Amino acid sequence: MILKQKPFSTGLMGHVIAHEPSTEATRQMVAVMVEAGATIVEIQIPFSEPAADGPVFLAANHRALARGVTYQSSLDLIQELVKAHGDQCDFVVMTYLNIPYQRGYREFAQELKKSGVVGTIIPDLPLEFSQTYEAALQGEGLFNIRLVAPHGDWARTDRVLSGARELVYVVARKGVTGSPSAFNQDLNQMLDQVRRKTDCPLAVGFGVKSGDDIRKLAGHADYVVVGTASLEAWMAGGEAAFRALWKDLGSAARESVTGLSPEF
Amino acid sequence: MILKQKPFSTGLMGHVIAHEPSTEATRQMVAVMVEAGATIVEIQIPFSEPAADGPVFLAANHRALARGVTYQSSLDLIQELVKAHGDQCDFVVMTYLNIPYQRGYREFAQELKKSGVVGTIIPDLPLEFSQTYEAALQGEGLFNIRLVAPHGDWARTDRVLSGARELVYVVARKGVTGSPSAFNQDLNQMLDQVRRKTDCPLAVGFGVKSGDDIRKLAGHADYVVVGTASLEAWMAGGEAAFRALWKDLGSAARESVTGLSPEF
Amino acid sequence: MMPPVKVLTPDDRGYFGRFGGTYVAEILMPAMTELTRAATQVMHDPTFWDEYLQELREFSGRPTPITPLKRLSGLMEGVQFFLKREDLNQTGAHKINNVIGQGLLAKRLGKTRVIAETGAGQHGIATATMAARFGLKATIYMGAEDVERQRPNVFWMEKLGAQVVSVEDGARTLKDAINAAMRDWSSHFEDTHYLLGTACGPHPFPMLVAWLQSVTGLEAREQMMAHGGGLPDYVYACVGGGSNALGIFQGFLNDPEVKLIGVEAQGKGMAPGQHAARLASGQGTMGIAQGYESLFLQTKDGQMLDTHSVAAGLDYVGVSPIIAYLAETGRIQVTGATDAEVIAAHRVMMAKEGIIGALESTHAVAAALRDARQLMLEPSEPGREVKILINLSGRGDKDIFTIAEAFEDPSWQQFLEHKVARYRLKRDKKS
Amino acid sequence: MMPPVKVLTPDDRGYFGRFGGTYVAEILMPAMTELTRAATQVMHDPTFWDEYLQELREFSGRPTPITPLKRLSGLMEGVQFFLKREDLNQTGAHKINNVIGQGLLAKRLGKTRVIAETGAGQHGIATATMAARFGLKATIYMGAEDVERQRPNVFWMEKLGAQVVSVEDGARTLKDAINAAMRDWSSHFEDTHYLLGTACGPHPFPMLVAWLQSVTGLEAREQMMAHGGGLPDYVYACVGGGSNALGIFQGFLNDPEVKLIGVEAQGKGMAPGQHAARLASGQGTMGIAQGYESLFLQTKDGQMLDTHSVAAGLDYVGVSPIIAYLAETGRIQVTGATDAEVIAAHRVMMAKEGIIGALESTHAVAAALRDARQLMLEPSEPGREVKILINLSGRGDKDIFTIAEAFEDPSWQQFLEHKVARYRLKRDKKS
Ligand SMILES: Cc1ncc(COP(=O)(O)O)c(C=O)c1O
Ligand SMILES: Cc1ncc(COP(=O)(O)O)c(C=O)c1O
Repeated sequence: MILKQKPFSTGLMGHVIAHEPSTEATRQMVAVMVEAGATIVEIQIPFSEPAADGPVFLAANHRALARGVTYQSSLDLIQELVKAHGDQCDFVVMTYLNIPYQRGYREFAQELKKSGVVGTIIPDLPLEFSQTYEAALQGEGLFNIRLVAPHGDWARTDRVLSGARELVYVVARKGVTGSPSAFNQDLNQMLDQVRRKTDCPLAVGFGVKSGDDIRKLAGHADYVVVGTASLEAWMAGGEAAFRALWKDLGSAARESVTGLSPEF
Repeated sequence: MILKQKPFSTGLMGHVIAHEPSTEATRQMVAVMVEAGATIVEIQIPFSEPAADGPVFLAANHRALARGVTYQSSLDLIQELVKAHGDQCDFVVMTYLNIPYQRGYREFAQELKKSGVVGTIIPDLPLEFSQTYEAALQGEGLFNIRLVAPHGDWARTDRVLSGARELVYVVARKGVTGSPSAFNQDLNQMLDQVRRKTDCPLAVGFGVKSGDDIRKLAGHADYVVVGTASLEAWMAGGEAAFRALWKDLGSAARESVTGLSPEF
Repeated sequence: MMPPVKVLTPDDRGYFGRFGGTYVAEILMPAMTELTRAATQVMHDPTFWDEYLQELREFSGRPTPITPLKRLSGLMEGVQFFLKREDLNQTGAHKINNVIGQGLLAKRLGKTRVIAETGAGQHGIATATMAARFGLKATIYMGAEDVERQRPNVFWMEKLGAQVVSVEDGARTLKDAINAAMRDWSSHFEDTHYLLGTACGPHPFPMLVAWLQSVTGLEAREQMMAHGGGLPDYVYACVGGGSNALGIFQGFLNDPEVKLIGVEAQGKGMAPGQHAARLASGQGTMGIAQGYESLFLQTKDGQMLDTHSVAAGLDYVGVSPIIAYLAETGRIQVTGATDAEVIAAHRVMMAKEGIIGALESTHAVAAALRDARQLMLEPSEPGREVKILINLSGRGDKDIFTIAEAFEDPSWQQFLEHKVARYRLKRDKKS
Repeated sequence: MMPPVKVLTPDDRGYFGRFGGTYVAEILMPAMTELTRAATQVMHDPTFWDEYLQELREFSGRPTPITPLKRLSGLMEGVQFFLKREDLNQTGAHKINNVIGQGLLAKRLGKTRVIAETGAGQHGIATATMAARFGLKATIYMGAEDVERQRPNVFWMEKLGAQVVSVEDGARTLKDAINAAMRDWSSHFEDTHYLLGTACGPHPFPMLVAWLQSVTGLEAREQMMAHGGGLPDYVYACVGGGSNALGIFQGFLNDPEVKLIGVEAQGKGMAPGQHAARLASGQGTMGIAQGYESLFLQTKDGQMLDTHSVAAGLDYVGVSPIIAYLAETGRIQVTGATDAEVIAAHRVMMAKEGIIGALESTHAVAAALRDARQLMLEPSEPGREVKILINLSGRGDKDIFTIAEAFEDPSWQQFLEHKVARYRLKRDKKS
């Protein structure tokens, strides 16, 4: 196991875009997240074509690039954040495949390793094309978090899960980031079904926006990922609003049990 | 012979559009023309599609119609003018075929006869289609003035001339009314050639605008028709300019001999 | 295969029944005779027809297809609609057929320049196009009103190398453009061919244009037999001057079971000046103008009336002597469609069949839809479906300004305002 | 006859050489698999190809002709130009081929809605048209920049019943419209078919689109053999995504003596951001974006660059994996043409041949003219004339605003000002 902490109550996984809306804001956001109990922070390296992101993250990616954020400046910030919070929380990089592709998968893995990151999430990398990339990460002792989505093709999901390592990211609904999801029976049933097929903990993302959402996932999800809602809170109400949101998330998470079987 | 006066010096043939630019103007124009020595006055009954007329007459036709000039009001004015000047000068009607066509050729001829007119000029009536129309005129003792044009098809011109009566209208050049013509050797040669084929006197029209033009036609033309230049003079300088033009035309005409053979 | 010229041959004075003739100024008569001789010659020369078809095939993509309108047909019981797709021609209308034919003829006659009148601009575009391709000079006369309505076409004509003259006389529409072209021709007939765009005007134009356009009807008949399940029961075509209608009708003149319906522009209604329905209104009377004898919308005195149609190409005061003749003999019927019916039919065609027809052509669609909806149409054999073939004489891209206005499209207006603001800014910067 | 699919079949991961693949979000993978299965199935089903050809024949007027360009050929010694006339298709471009093919496929898959990206607007119009005809719902994503440049197309798409979404993200052009369409698809793949408009994007789109477009090349080869005096020596086609080029090239892939030349947009010059020449500039580098692996114009970090072309349809950052593959194998060459060369060639085509090509297609014309003028072209057999076949992928009516601006046409500007003034007056009266 690479991930430091296995959650007994629901784990919180935060999402930030490097340097967005500013470098200082990213620092503060991560600090608040960690303080509120996040044990994994996902840092997105901006890309010009963030195909899996909805309007909020799409605009943020473009703003960051327009402001001159680069791969290198993103890595530098990540390294700094790992230094600051790495004892309390794990960091993973979220980005699109073209970023590691340009770097070279090997070099990319080495650089991530050096920065202290433990894994990656690449939304536009389907299982079929992931072998070389995942091997490169593994070569450095890192892991790639595979995504599972509610498309109903369970044979495919079986294949995705069969080689999954450390954590599985379960996409809560169809579509892209940033729209609300219905955290209901159907989703929980799907989570339970996924769980029967893998030993990895399950992180649920896309549309989680409040403590209430977390409570609805209690007993089924092991981690919840809060992305768009988190950035929106900051953009709308600055640090105060952000802090309020994460307080709500944190307490809901602490009250909620995970779906991990007792023997986990 | 229907035409009253046979010219020994060059005959002057005036052109007006009924009621254009106003009824009073038409009256004054005809009076000045007769005074200057015109022995034939051509009065145009306005038509919406005056295909053989250039911009000046075209606009004048449309203005007249827009002001409410009708076939009947044109005839009324013609009758009045014949009463006033008929002892010194002959009147002919110039119009397009659709005007007599709507009236019925027979009725048209009767009405013209009643008004005192002696003949007509119909620029869109080629020889091939003129039989019924000319017969209707003839039935009332009127004549239709045939047109000859410099298209170079002499066989055709022969046919046109073979049935011509009273007067032949020789178009001075290609095109429509209102552009300048070159009154030169070529035209005079054509006139001489036409003369060899007919006993009718020859009226030359299209582009005559000054005494100088008349002098250039001396010995070849029997009548000159002054149309656009005449209306233009009125429009530009009113009665004074009009009178000056016709004074010039009149004296040039009096000085010029016709092309009629001595035995005419 | 040569088209069956016999059906539509006039007498030797250029008359079809009591309609036709050559009423032009003396100066033009030899040119008319020369043209008549040449036209008659090529009409009996199979090599000309072959050359004509080859150019149409290579340059304009003929044959144009017959499109079955499945969704439209689905709307009404017992009715099958088909379109003959003249809109798919080079330059987007049937006009190119006639233009290419007359272009070949002009070259045979050794002319180096062509002139043409245009209403909707389609004939002007087609002429400018042919002139560019054949290396002829071109001058296009267009009523000022139509220049305004069809500016995109003016733009293209100029870019194709033609001179466009905006005609400010009279009603400033098609008839005035014809007069202006005639005036030009009477000065320049020696090197210039007057390329008249429809089956009107002095003989031999009605005969020649109708003959050239018959390519549409010949194709259509063959295609209906091969793919359409047999002859249509009805053929609808809009009638401006009459050329597209005569084009398609000629395929079926010898099939008495096929009913041929011409559709005129009823504009805003039947008040004089508000429409261009010479036959359908019963208001057209015999007259002689624009070089021929036919039915015209005119006063009792013989002055031509103003006309109106949302479709510039139908907004014409006279009608082909051949149409008038066929209507008089009863071989064709003539009905009409109003501006409003046309806009509605245009909408239906776009939304149900994905086809943007010219507003002219949409008159035929509108009338066919209305007549079908009112159950006025019957199959030639009882019990069968009624097959309706509509001639889609042109496409509607050119009509974007008119249609955007008819729909009162706000984003189009904003777009134009924006463009204009940008031009102003650019100009201000320069000066 | 079925097209020779073998030539362009990718490996089972959707790669052509080292180009291709399916790089989309997990949620879409089953939809991609379903589509791949269906595409592969129809590509081996002659009845599908027949149905496809029939619809193209009936609705779009295929086959499109080959036009010999006599006057243009006359300008240069030893050169013969021919155009393949995709501009004569329904909706005025080659795009309709692919759209009708995918429309039939979507119906087989039971989809009730289609979505599409569009750049020049041609693919959007084609999609809206097909959707109207087939009774499908349609949403079209279009970069805000392109909405501005191609407003007439937007107008028609809406009138055809499609919803047009103006995409304000990124460079607000084609690539952003593709991203937006992908986003929509990932929510609605169950009832929605993503009708990608070019031979780019994730597998199976490049394979499917290229296969459908091969109808152009198959026709062209047959026509050149029958009427053009044999195979061409060169085939030129513009390359945006690559679909029209692949369409025509596929007719000649097995004729090694025929040189195949793709033409990219060199825009205002070779500075990054000023052009869209991924291959011709040497600036395109391997990347993975928009769902596939190919050459992209991007920074060293992998961020896509802005691109520019006077032709909205070529203004795209990536290139078909199949084009990249064929260029790498040397079977095709890729060159470019600048905005200025294109405007000049557009002028020549209008004035000499009477053909108003799309600015996209005119890139192919411009490059062919330039290469011929520079005597760079040789016949495959010495002593013969050089035969050059150019694919005229679309017509230029849609480009009137762009072209009027390029020519700085004052009467066009006045016309628009006048229109705007009239709209204002009308609005003021109402309020
Ligand atoms: C598309 C179209 N259809 C029809 C017409 C009417 O002419 P005609 O009756 O000669 O076919 C026009 C005239 O411009 C036209 O552009
Ligand atoms: C007329 C035309 N040609 C070419 C293209 C470029 O696309 P492709 O390279 O896929 O043919 C477009 C794209 O919109 C187009 O509209």
